[in-house]
Amino acid sequence: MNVGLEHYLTVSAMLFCLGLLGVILRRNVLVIYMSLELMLNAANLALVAFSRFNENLTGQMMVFFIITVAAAEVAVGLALIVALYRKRQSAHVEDLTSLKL
Amino acid sequence: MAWLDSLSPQTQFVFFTLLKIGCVLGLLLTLVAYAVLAERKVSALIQDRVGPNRVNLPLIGSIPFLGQFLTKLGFWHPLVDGVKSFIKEDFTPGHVRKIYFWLAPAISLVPAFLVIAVIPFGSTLGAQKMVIADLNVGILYTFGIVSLGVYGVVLAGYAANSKFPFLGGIRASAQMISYEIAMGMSVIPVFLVVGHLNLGKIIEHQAQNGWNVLPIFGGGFSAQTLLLVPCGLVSFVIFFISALAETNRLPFDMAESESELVSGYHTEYSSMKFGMFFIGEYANMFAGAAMMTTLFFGGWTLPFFGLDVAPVAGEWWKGLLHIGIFMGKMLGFMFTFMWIRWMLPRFRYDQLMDLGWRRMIPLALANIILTAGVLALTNR
Amino acid sequence: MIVKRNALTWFERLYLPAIIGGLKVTTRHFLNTLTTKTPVTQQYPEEPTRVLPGYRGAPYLVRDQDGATKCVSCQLCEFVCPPKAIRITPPGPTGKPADRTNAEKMPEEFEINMLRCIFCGLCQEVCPEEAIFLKSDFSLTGLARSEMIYDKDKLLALGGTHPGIQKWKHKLDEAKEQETFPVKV
Amino acid sequence: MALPDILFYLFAFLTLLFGVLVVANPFSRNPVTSAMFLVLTICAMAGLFVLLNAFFLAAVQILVYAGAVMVLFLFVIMLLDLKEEQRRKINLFGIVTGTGAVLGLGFLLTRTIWGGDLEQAANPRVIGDTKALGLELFTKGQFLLPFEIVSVLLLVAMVGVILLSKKELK
Repeated sequence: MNVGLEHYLTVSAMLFCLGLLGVILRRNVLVIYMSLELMLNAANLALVAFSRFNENLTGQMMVFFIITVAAAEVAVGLALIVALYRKRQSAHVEDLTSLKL
Repeated sequence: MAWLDSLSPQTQFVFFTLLKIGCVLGLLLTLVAYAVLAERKVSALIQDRVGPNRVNLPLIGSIPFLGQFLTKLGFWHPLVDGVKSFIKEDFTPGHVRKIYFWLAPAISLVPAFLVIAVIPFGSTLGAQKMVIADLNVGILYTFGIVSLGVYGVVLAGYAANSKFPFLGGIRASAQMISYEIAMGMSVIPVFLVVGHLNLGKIIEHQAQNGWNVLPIFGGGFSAQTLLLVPCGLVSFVIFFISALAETNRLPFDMAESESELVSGYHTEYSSMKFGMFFIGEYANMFAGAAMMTTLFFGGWTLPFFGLDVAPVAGEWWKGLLHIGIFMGKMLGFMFTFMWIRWMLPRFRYDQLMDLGWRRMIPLALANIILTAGVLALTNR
Repeated sequence: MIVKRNALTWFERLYLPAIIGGLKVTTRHFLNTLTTKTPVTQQYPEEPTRVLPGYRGAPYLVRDQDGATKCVSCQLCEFVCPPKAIRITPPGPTGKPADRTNAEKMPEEFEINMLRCIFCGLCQEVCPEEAIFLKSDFSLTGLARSEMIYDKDKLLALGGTHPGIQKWKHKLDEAKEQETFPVKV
Repeated sequence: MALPDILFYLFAFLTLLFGVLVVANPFSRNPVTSAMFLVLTICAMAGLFVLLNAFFLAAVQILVYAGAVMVLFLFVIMLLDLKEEQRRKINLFGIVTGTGAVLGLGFLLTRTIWGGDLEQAANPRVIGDTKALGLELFTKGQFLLPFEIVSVLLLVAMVGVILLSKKELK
């Protein structure tokens, strides 16, 4: 069977689930952040696959914008993590519980 | 050659690509070894010394005139250095992070070789284009690979698990990321002028319209050519300075500044692992020199004697000559790198960052706008 | 004194004058060395090196004009030696007397570890008998660490006869000169 | 099986393998290891992009993600000097429910993908090289405004980061 849109979408979905699993399981803020990047990348893969198999460049344009926004987002997020670390001396989500009831 | 023609086109392609990879890699490694020797000789000459002139091979050394001459030239030093690197004890300190310690030299070595893959180092030999991979996104590929080179340095600093290598790694990575931006922006005017990302197309354009750094050969003197002269020059200067910073050469060798950081990120390395860092550094220099030759100095072309067109069938000597021209330009840049090493003192770290972010990047941006303006006004 | 540092001018802050200056200097040296072939390098094993007077090489023991050991085992050099390279075994009450008449004793054993010695010359400076001198040897070799510990016989053989420079007489003269100095005014 | 299909399975396998090693590496809980495997995931994914003829995006993926974003991650990890993540009290309930939820989501997604009939061209010929993307971005007009907004967003992010990373906020 030829590799088609379904195959790419399956890979993308599995990657997305992996990222979600990382967000749920890992306790280090930075690793959680990396898992988020994984999920973004999964979305990218799906969009590129759609773009390819629908004969249309709009999906790739979306990915182009996602990558740009992701770069900005990573910069801001990492700066926030560094600021948080300076305050709490920890990058562990279980130590960051000031909003907990 | 009958058996070659009997093969299918795909098999021929694979065969020739493998052949080209083998030749380029072999030549590059030899050049790297001799670049180290050249560096030592040039340093010696600039400092009124004689440089390496000791190693004498038993049989060749006894050839009357030549043997002595080669010894005086230090011709066998790279050979002996290589052997020494291999047979020295490969010492792994107890406190390092083992996996990254082993990984870092390899990572710093590979990107430099990968960059060479898209450089057109000659016109054609027979029916073969003298480039390993003729990519459409050639320059984007190059910058992608170059940006991976940071990992070798960062991991080396992290793996060593001690202060000076760590500081060296941090410094080197910050410096390389910063100058990558300036470098990337400095080539955009070239692509605005050429209108293509393929490196082969860039060389073709330069053969017709004059070199990008100084577009005065060929093509006649139009207003556009004259207006583009400052743009090309500024582009080249920024690219050159960024290349110095990217390859961690003086005056920007903050990563391994011996007087403050022992030797930076490779303090803990010895024998062949150190050798791989060394080869990586010089291979990076060659990659930078090749990029400059291709982007700004017309690659394998020369604007005289009809050397700026690809040879027709049967003119294999011309193909070889083109490879020679490319190598000559590249080695000229290598010499300039070595020369600059003894010309300028090392920058302070804040000066380095200041130069990168507050001088180079705005200048490169202004240059892009200027070039675009010139192209728009001269109605291209 | 505080030297006032002028702010760099606009032209100087381009780094261009410095770069051009460096270019000129390096080019000049490069071409000079390449063409006239007068590098400063000394091709050491082929060209013998000329050791200048006052050079501080390896310390050796010397004999006086009669061939007698000058060292009297006072152990001042052992005491003063910064890297503790000298080890002297005194003869003790039952040991051999000195081989010259105007001294009481000579060392039973005198060792200098040339791997530790830093050629500072303090032993020569401190020796009251002018028995140890820094000679002009600078390349000491051996195949084992034990070979690099020079014993008394070896040191005496290497040091040879040295009639003495009468260091203390010179010092006395200098001292006297200084004592008379204010009177001369 | 044709070569592109083999390459697809290879790259897909690598992507997923490295992805697993990012989130649940059985050998190391070190954030640096996670970051390095994420770099490998991104590189493998660039391979998938090339198979999808998105050459420009493959290059940008490596250039931006592997070359800049992940170096920034490594930089921060090294700056914070994070130690090996200690194994704290494992919240078994959380792990079981979390994994269950993720598995459920995965099942749903896969079912949706394979169940419905997706519209797709049998012989796709679209090629995402630099020229095509550039024309799409600048000449069609529908992406010009987003492009400008994104550039402003980058500027805002830069200012924000500089402000955040100052030692004391005033």
